[in-house]
Amino acid sequence: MRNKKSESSIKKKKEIIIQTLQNFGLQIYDQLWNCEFPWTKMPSRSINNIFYDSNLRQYILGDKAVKRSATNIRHIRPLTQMIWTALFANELSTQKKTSTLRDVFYSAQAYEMSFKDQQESDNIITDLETVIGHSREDFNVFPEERSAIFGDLTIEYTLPGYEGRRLNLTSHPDGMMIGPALTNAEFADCKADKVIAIEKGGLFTRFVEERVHDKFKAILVHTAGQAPRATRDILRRLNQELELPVYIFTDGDPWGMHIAMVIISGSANAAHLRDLNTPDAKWSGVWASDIVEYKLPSDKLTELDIKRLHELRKDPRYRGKLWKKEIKTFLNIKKKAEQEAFSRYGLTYIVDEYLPTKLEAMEE
Amino acid sequence: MRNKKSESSIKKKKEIIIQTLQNFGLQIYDQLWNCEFPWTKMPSRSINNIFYDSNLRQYILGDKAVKRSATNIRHIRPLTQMIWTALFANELSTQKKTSTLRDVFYSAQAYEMSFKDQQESDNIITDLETVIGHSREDFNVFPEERSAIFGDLTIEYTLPGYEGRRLNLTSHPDGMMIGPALTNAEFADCKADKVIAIEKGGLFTRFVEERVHDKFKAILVHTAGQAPRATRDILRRLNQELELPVYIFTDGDPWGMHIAMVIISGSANAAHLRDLNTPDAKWSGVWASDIVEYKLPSDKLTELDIKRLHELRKDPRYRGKLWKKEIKTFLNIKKKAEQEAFSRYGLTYIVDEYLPTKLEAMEE
Amino acid sequence: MVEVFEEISPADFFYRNRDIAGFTNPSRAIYSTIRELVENSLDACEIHKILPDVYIRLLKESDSSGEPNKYRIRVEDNGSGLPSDIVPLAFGQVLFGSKYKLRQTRGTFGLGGKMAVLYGQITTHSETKIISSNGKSKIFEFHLMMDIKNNKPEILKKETYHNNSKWHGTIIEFLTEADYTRAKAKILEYLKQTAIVAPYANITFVDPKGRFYKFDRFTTTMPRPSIETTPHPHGVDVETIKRLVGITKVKNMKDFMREHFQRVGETTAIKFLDFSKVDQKRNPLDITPEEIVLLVNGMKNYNAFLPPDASCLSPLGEESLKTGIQKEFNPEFIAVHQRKPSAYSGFPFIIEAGVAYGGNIPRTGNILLYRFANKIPLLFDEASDVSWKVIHNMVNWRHYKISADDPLAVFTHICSLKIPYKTVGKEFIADRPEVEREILNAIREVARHLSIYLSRKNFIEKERKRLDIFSKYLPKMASFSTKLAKKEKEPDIMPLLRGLKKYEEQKE
Amino acid sequence: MVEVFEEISPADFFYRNRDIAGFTNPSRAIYSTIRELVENSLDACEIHKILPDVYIRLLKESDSSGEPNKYRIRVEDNGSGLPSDIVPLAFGQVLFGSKYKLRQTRGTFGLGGKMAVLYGQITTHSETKIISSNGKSKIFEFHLMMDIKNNKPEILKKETYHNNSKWHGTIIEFLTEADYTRAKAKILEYLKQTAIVAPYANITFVDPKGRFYKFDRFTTTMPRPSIETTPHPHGVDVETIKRLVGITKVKNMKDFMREHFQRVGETTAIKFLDFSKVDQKRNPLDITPEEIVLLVNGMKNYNAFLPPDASCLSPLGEESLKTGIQKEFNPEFIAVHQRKPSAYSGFPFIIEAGVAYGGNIPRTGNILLYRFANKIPLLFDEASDVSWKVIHNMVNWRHYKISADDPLAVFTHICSLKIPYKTVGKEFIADRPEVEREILNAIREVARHLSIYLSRKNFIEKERKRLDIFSKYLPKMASFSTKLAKKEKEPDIMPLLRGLKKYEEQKE
Repeated sequence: MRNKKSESSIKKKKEIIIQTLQNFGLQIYDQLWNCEFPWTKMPSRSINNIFYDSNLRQYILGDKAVKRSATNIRHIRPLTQMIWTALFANELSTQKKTSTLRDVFYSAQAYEMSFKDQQESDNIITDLETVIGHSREDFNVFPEERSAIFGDLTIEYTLPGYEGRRLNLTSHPDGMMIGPALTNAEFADCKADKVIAIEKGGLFTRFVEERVHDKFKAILVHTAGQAPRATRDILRRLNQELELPVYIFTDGDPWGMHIAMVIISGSANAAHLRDLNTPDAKWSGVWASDIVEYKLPSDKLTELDIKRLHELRKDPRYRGKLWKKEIKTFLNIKKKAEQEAFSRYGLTYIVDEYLPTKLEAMEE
Repeated sequence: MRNKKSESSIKKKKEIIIQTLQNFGLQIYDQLWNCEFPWTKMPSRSINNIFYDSNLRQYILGDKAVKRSATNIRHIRPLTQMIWTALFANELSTQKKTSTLRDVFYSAQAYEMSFKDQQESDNIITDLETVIGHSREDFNVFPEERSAIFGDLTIEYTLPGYEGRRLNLTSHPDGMMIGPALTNAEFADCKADKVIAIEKGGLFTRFVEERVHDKFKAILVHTAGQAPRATRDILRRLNQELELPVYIFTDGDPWGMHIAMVIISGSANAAHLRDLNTPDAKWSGVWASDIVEYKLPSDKLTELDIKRLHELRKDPRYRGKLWKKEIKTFLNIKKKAEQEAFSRYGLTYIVDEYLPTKLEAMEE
Repeated sequence: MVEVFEEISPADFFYRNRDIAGFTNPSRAIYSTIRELVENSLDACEIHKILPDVYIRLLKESDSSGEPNKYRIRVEDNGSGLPSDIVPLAFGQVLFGSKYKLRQTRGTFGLGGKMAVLYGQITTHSETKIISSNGKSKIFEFHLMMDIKNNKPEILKKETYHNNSKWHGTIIEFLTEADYTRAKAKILEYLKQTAIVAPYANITFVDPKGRFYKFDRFTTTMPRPSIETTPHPHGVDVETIKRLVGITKVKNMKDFMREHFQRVGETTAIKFLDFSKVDQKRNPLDITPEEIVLLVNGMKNYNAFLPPDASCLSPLGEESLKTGIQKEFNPEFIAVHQRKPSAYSGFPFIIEAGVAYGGNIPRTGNILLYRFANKIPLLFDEASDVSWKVIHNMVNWRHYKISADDPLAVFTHICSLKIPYKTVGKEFIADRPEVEREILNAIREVARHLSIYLSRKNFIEKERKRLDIFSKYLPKMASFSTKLAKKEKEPDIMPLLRGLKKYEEQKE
Repeated sequence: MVEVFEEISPADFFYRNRDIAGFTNPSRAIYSTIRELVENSLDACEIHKILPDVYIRLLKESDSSGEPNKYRIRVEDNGSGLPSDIVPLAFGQVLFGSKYKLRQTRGTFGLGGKMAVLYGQITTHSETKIISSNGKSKIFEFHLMMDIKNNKPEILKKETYHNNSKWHGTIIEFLTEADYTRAKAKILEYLKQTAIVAPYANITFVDPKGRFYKFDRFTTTMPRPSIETTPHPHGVDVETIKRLVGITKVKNMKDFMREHFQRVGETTAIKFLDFSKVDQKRNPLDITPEEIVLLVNGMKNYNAFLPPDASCLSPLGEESLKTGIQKEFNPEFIAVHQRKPSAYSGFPFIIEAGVAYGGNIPRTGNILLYRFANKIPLLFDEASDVSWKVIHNMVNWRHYKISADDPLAVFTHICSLKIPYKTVGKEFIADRPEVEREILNAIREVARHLSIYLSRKNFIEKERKRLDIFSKYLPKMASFSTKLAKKEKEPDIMPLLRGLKKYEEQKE
């Protein structure tokens, strides 16, 4: 195993979060004790307070802050909800239990704090993320989506009942689910020298079958479309803690391109969070120029695709040369192709021909 | 481990399939050799040829057959596509490779056999299933969806490169993905005495966290909504080969109820297939009567829900007493509830209170 | 083949082309008959400032079942009555009447009453009875038929009675073919809407089944009557000048301009004649055709005339409109507005608009539109009317926080010397830019008032709710934060709740 | 307040209400002017079986830029000409003319030509010049103005010339105000469509910029001319009987019926009078008003009259219609159909319809509709016309495998003694059930022909494609099945492909 750049911080991080939540409670408590209407301040997440930081290579929130105050009739309900959510998150973390967004929605009813709908409760969770500066997975609220990982990496669980137990991630060739247990595991040993993230499940299975992990000494990560935050977190840790280069393969269209970009530079939606992106990861295909070069079966770009490309062109994250070139090529050829399109040359072509060529090119 | 009722048939089944596909090719070949326009016959899948078989406790196809003949201008293209698909499936099975529906769509292009769209290629796959009487997973065409399993069951892989390797399914507490590798694995050892299938991922994680597998000696299966066919196959095998009773927990609404029913009695769409259903599995909740008894947070039934309930009432699979009673209760109370609704009594209530009560009742 | 040429009388022309005047079939004909007679009656009262009492009765005459059938129509009013020498011509000769002046009246073609009589006669071949008195010593009764071919009344009988009670008014009665069953809904709607714009009138209708429909007077205030006026130079053509030259008594063109046109005084007359290059000293009698053309062109292009004088018009008035709406809909809120006079092509006009909310106004998913022109309700072809265009395409109702789902009715009234109807059927107003703009502004004004009303109503509702919210959430904040901060004792929130009302007042 | 009553002349009435006849503004007026004059010209030729040559010229007179402006209009035809004593009245007196007979003509109101002259006069105050000859020895030239107030022509000048060339026809020329820029598109469309229904006419239009628009004669076959006729009993009212009684020369009611009505012979007259309880021996001169009503009621309710005689009508004829469509659209396919005569309210009518596909007909996403009535194109208010209703709501085009995306035009022509126009503007046909049914059947008939054509066209296309398909897929079947069956040698498919054509023929 390579030397870890830093000691994994799973345990320490959890302690900090519990304390931060409690401090938030204390702030409100003190205000009430002083006969003040409770209030809190947090960075504004409105569009005009989201900036691209080219050093961090991700979106960040600017200096504008919003004050949520119980003097304001429209704030009092969400502020109360936020305090309750903090309480709930604090209990989850203390008891080392996990929960889903849906669970949060229902749990509130026990406190006569019913959310109007899932949207409302999801928003409050995001508020809480902003206030304490950590993502909801850090206080054990996970989404339903699960992606998967496979490769020669041994992890050490921190989960109650599994503490200290280790597992090599080639154990199950269907791939290992990235859920709360894996997210909260430490990296114990790693024989791989790179990470390949793949958008589509079918291709992930193909890569496992074709032993890409072996032939290319790669850890394979299935993002299942837009990568969930837990998966983005794992990718970052693989890159930062284990110093593995990360290559991302997506469909050859603006949406696939953006899946890669969100892994690399994060999303505007998560501008209030850090350490979710992997700035050094590389988008390795399917490029617009691949469609031309490999004569891939393709579909015409839709109106929506083209609109999206024009948006991306203006996006500060897309300033790099590669991105600009590929957007231009998309707009020129007006075509898109899926990863599976390589199947027209046979099922193994993508592994036998395309992947090595690409990896070679990327490593130059 | 309990005695297996029958020797697992994974390997034997694969051989049969390869032979069946080849025979289909031979039939066409012989017809052409005799200067006949090629044709084939298969059971009709039209709605008036689908019957409920109360012995098999599943839908089956009746005696009506359709003939697909190259003399018919509208048949010639699909018949050619079907022959090609058979060839493709045969190659997959021989080479022990897997593929997705999307891959099939693209692979055809190499043979100048482009499908109009995904729908067309999916239909041809279903035709092929009907002709050879096996589901597409049996000839290694898997869908994208993946569900998961967790519990004290040791499997033995048959996958090339993993042959003979064993894995205990409690290895990874996020759950083990049910993909081609697990589907094609033999059951080697089992300490559990029951199976609990769960619709929602959040609840599956909760059950793992709360050690339901341990406390109740259960194998937990996450169906991820409507269970994929590979998952239904695993459930059936757990029930038939290992003689484990299967309990199914879903949302308390007509759709959840039907998730359970499809596991138990199969779907009309798969009337051309056998051995996908688990007739002895039991739907254990959330029942309409649970909503009343546990005072669960609930939503009003929508128009669509009510329409669906009236449809189910006429469905021959729903003749059983429990089903009739619950459908009636739904229509009376006009409410539905999700599995997560128990969270209103705290996150562990469902495991501490609801589940034991239910299992006890079911075992009586 | 030889063509035969002939002259036909105006009565004959309209007899052949009765569709023009709305006498297309027995259903439309009975509607038009009632409408024309009621409008004549209302005009006959209003011009003389008499509060109108109008009585309409329809009796089925033949007992054959089914429609169409023969009906006896009778309309009575308490108007000024007609001079006895005028009666036969007024009802028996087409293109004879009092509506050919430059004056705001309900009818514009002066044709309707005669067409009703004509239609009755050609379908039943029976006479028309007219009783009339001006309130002086005598009552005259005429029995007439029309000589259509020669456009002349034939007097079959004439009686004179003593007028002991000093009754004044006109009664008309005749047989006509009608399809009342099909026309009924439109007739009742017409009377209802007429009652809205004439809340100072009593209107009674007895239908063939003996049912009474009464629309009672709600106010005794009447709009000012309209006044006959001289033309504005902008609305003048060659023919008009030619006729004025023929009748004028003045001796020079300057006086000619001052005498026969509105808004032309000494100075304007001089400046204008200069502009038109017509000698102001010239005798009108000597004027040449070329000079007439010069004058007309001048009138079109000279921009310094004052706009047409609207004092001759008789708008409803905001009070009357409000009363009419109140009476028929008893709404929760009404706003009405009368625009300042405006003009198109030399004709002055005034737009009045109203909006009513709630009460008996149903929620239909559409804004109800009631259109009136010179106090006549317009019932047909709504979607072709300029008001419909304004309401559906020009007013941004969201701006006023009003939606089509609200129980809302909009009323528009245009009065003018000449209503810009698009067709002869008098059913919808053309979208002249000047008229459109005024309607738009009028509706915006009343919509603004409604918007203010609805906002205030909302505000009170909201205030009630806000205190509830504080009382609900502050205790929870206290409880949750205590637990989260791992404290024992909850903070006391009563001081905050007590201070709330005052605090809020300061904030307002 | 004193009301002043007065009589006005018909000319005065139409002067005040010129909107009725389509003279609303300078743009609409020039369109109406050209249309009315062209229609008069065509009528003047056709009634006398002369192949029409019509020449229209419009010159801008004043040189001021912008619109409206003064234009000189001139229309020449080679028709029968007018008698010299008739000319002044025919162009200078409203309600005088030859169109008041029971006969199919283009105009129905006999008003249009005079309104054109009247509008020119009131906007420019200048005279109208008419030159006319019946082809005999003399040509007459009149210079006229209208005395609108008295509805009389004023003859300013009259000249007589020798007609050496035996020219016959009429020329009319006058100044009028117009907005040609805005009217241009409609005028050209009108002329184009007129050319469709009159392919036997030469029509030439010289516009103010000197551009020639020529619509050349395509055939010398003319439709049969219309014939004057007597009324059918079903279309008769009290006034008609009254007038006939006044002019009849016969001495008893049986002869009265036979003489003055179509479809009434000896037997029918006797049976009908019996039915109506009117004595057949009675002298028409003695007949009472009550008996007239009995007669009219009888005529409405007596069911044994033969349907109205349509031999008086002048339909286009299928050949003419086809020629007209061919000429203007040069389509890939045309079907035309003339229905058997039918009748509404005692008036006979004939529906003709056509459908054209491809060629110069554009794909607009909508079926193009061309409507004609008594050989006049109808250009306005298409969506209110019964043909529009039939095409959009009643014909199930899918049944004919025709879609709105096809390059398709439908043509409908109604000819009748009385066209059931809904309005005076002569722009759209009312949806009388009898007319609607005939139009529906006519369109269905031509749609059926088109459908057969398209099916055949499709069939040939399909046959070509099917062989392609076999040639594409059979080799693949051979190749795949060989591989799948793990054989070496592919089966030979040539025998199958060779046999294919024969096999398919058997299957048909």
